[in-house]
Amino acid sequence: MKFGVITFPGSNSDEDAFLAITDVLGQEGVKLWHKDHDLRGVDVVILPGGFSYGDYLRAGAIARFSPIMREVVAHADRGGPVVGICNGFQIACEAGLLPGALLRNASLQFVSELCRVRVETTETRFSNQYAPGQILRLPIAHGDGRYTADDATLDRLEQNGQVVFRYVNAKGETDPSADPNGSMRGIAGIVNERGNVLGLMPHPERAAEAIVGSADGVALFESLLAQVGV
Amino acid sequence: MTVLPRPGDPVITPALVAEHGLTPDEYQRLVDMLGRTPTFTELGVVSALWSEHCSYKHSRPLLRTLPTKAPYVLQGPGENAGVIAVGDGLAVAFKIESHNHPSAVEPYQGAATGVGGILRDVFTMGARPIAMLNSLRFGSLDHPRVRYLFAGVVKGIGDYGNSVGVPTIGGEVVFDPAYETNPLVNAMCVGVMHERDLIRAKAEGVGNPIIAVGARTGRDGIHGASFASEDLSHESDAKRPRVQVGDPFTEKLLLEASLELIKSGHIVAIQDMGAAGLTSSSAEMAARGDVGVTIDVTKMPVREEGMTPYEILLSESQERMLVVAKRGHEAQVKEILAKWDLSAEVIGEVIAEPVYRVTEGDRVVAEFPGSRLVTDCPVYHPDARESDTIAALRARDVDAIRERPEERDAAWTLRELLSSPTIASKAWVYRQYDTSVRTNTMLGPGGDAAVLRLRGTRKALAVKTDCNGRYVYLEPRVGGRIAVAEAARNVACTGARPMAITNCLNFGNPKRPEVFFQFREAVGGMAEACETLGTPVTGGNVSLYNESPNGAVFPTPVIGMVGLADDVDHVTRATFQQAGDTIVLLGEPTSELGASEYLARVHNVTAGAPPRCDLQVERRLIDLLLEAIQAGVVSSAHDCSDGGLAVALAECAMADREQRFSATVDLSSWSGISKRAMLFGEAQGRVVVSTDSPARVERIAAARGVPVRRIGIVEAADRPFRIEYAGGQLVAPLEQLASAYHNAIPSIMTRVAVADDALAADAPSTVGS
Amino acid sequence: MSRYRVAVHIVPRRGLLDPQGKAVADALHSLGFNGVRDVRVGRHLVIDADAPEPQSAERVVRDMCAKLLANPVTEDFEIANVEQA
Amino acid sequence: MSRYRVAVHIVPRRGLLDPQGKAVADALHSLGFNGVRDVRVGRHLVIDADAPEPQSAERVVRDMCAKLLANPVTEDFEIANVEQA
Ligand SMILES: Nc1ncnc2c1ncn2[C@@H]1O[C@H](COP(=O)(O)OP(=O)(O)O)[C@@H](O)[C@H]1O
Ligand SMILES: [Mg+2]
Repeated sequence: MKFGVITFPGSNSDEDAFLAITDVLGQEGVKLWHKDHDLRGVDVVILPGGFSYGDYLRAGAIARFSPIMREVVAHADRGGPVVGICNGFQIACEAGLLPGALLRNASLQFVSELCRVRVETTETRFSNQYAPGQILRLPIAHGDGRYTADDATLDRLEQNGQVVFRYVNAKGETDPSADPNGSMRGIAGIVNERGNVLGLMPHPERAAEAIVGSADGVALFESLLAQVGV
Repeated sequence: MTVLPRPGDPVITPALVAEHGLTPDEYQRLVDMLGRTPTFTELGVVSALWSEHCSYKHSRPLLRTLPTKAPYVLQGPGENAGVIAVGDGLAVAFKIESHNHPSAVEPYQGAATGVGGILRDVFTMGARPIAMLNSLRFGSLDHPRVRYLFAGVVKGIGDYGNSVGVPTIGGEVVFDPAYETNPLVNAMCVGVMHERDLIRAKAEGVGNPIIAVGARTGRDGIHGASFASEDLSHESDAKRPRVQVGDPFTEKLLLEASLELIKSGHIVAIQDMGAAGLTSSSAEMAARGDVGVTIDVTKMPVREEGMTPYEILLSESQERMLVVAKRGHEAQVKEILAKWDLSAEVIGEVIAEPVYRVTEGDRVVAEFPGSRLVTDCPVYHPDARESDTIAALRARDVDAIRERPEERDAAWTLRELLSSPTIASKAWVYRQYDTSVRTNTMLGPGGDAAVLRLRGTRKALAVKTDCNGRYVYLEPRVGGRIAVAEAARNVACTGARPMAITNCLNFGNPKRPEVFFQFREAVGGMAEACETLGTPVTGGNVSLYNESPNGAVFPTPVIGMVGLADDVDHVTRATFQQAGDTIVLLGEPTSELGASEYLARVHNVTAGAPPRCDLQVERRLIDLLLEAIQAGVVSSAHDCSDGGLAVALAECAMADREQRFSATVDLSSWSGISKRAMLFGEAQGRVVVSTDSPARVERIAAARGVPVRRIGIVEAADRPFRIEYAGGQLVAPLEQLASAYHNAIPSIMTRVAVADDALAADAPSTVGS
Repeated sequence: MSRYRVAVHIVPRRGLLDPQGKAVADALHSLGFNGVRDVRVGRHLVIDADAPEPQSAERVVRDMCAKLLANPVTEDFEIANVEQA
Repeated sequence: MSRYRVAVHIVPRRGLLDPQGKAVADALHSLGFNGVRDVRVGRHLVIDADAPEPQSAERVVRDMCAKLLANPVTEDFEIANVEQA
């Protein structure tokens, strides 16, 4: 399967995503450049973490106007899978690929730690290799991760099973003190209505090998592979 | 060529010379060198290059006494960063630098631009930065201004490194009134590269173009280098325009573009425009290559209108580089920078004539005879004399200090130490640092050294900064030795062999004999330790004049140590790993109590002699540790430092929030040592190890001639933490110790600090808003 | 063409949590500013732009806000001032 | 006592680099807003506070700016507006 990782000016986890896909999963990786007008035939697009355009103004606000984003939106409209990780999640929201917005952490501090999230649904092409309710250890590292949307949107996300990951405590329960950034309803990751665009604040690509603390992110990418049956 | 004053330049007067920080003698040297009166522009250039920060005029002779050689050292002192070979065709570049004075005035930007500068020092060697560390000193957190400085510095370091995408994985923070108005902010960067990509900042090749790359030049930070060479005073506040604003976004682009440029083969040299900006970068590159250069300031891309040559030469605008390209390759250089949305402008060239010439269009505004600009700087050998006051403090009999009544319960004392901000968990700090980006972090902050795997090999790199300024204050030679030994011990605890160091020498005003004494002795102690431990010095930085109305800071020679583990399987944690393991102490307790954190925290006393440090013993300890770790018989290893054995044991038990254990320890077999020296004394050369094969650890230790003793058992976390000593015992619920340790800093920073936090949290030009 | 300086306010939508505003209010209280009831923190942008006349300068900046400067999900904007630069 | 709403602008000091303003200006250019010459990004604070009269509300807010809200090293502030809340 062919994964394309986009590099925006200021992306800093593009290499991490690329290596997780190629070195760890043994899949084909394609480095895509923000000025490109072509996705070069990739099956999955990854919008990586980092600080595109310095995150100046608002995280993800400027990157969404990059030339390549037009192709990404078209790819998503065709039903092609897109994974927005951290800054990529912010870009996806700004681009309207996902509902809501990611605001400054409630603590007003950048937060970096190995957090816990619970898999809320395995019925997505990004989570079918997890067990229902499975608790994952994934690194987070962000200053703007407070997921925010109006109540109607939140209700709709819940009803449609679009909430994929939620922050939980060591017991696996949602708990405001286990929500590292003040996200509404503890939301760490969502899919769009059609189920082909995933956005999440934690970094599955940084949790691809036990040697660096966790390999719990691997199954996210394996879920995509299972779908296509490569 | 004739050099004429520019219209509008101020007349050179003794007052103007003094304002530029030059002594009458230094000014006379300048006149002799030129054979005429300097222009205002020339005065500015020399004032920057001959500032302490750029010229090392008070420190150079002593720095020459440091050992710098080992077969694996590829680049020693004198370049942007030191470089060592680590096998498999890979090399590691690393360097530490101070940003103390800028951070005292503007903590957020001061610290952020410090990180930016040290990153550039590493990637201009051709290395990709893979880790940042920081070594910080502040006054007491009881003061709102100190909380403001602390919060701002940490946020500045975090925002910058996080944005560039380099994990910040280690460091130290110490709080002591000695740093009240003059905090220390030292940042270290570590990078990896293929040996073949190593490049040096040496201008070469007559006719080669000199290219300015990166951000435009503004009026910010003019005279930062001389600013760093003065005492901090109230007037410093009035010198505000000297602060610089960092832009990590541009830095990230510059980093990628520079690495691409170096690999491309289109350039011969590259250097950061750091302190004293264009002036020092161009003069140093020319001096290293022993060539002349000419630069036209009108070609320099500027941000503001009407900038004078003086301003352009001395600006410290951030995120800029100076490149010497191969002649005829200008277009390719510009193309690589354009890909990253950065500009590159040819501003001069390398010339055969041995001069350093600056023009403004056709007019020559400054001209110096070649490398004399760098080499003619005076060198000073100041007087050195120990302060009587400090000698008396050291001689004080600290054993005569009576215990406080609360101390009858040793658990009270232990909690008191665990909640001392200097000892307590620094998670409040490093939670704000991205530690996982680049996916190499095997051990992040929180243990002894941090460890990174070296991708594509079985090896791992361990890194740590260390210095106990109180030891150096009370006995500088011993303190200098301990700084190196402790850094080495920390690295060895993780399973890595200490390889080499960089250092940042933070001292007071060297013209004061008692300060220069500290400097000389501390450097001497460092040199001895580096020699014995086999860790050469590959570079560093000197920051003098760290003084304020209250006097000099503790002399603080911060050591940045790099070590190498041959196999990732040997990487060892500081905290206990399984209940039932035997706890073994390597090394021996002593009766020493002087200079301890215990005296400072519990009795508010800074006195006594610091513990002895026998470097041969340290060396054997390191060898033994590595042998035992490689033999696979060590579950965890943690060195004893601030707070002594009791604190080390408690940290082994509960420093890891996710995985806690308790311990039952018996120290009663040492009977000649007082309870507090036993528990809280800071005897050197000690490591707490947990193991499931104590007999094998004992055999290895005995063969190396290192004292070893089984002292206890690792227990489940629900058991009380217990230490028996001759004449009593310390018992505490583990939870109590954990909460003292983990909550100390957060509770201070949220309790009263909201005001300063809110401001610091929203520093100007907020990154990742 | 003349040059105009247009000032824009971009503020968090009312009803949304404004942790920054709250932190500042708390900070002000702890400094003894007890009269403070509420603080909101937004962005203040000053844009210098060439335009034939002030109305069109304002129109263009409105367009910038709609497209880029404000997030329609969480923020409101207002043109605070237009003047000759 | 009445309640006043005081608006404050806090802007990066002229001469200092404003990376955020520069990034926004570049983004506006690439969106085709070619008339843009310069952008500065600062903060807009709205403070509701009790005070006996508008002058004293303004005075108190100035004091807040000097003590907390603006960074004296890198920022300038101005009171943009005072009105009855
Ligand atoms: N400023 C900092 N930045 C990052 N990590 C830090 C900082 N200060 C302390 N740490 C980390 O906290 C742990 C304890 O530090 P320290 O008390 O200095 O250890 P030691 O006593 O072994 O020298 C180390 O892992 C260290 O790297
Ligand atoms: Mg240690």
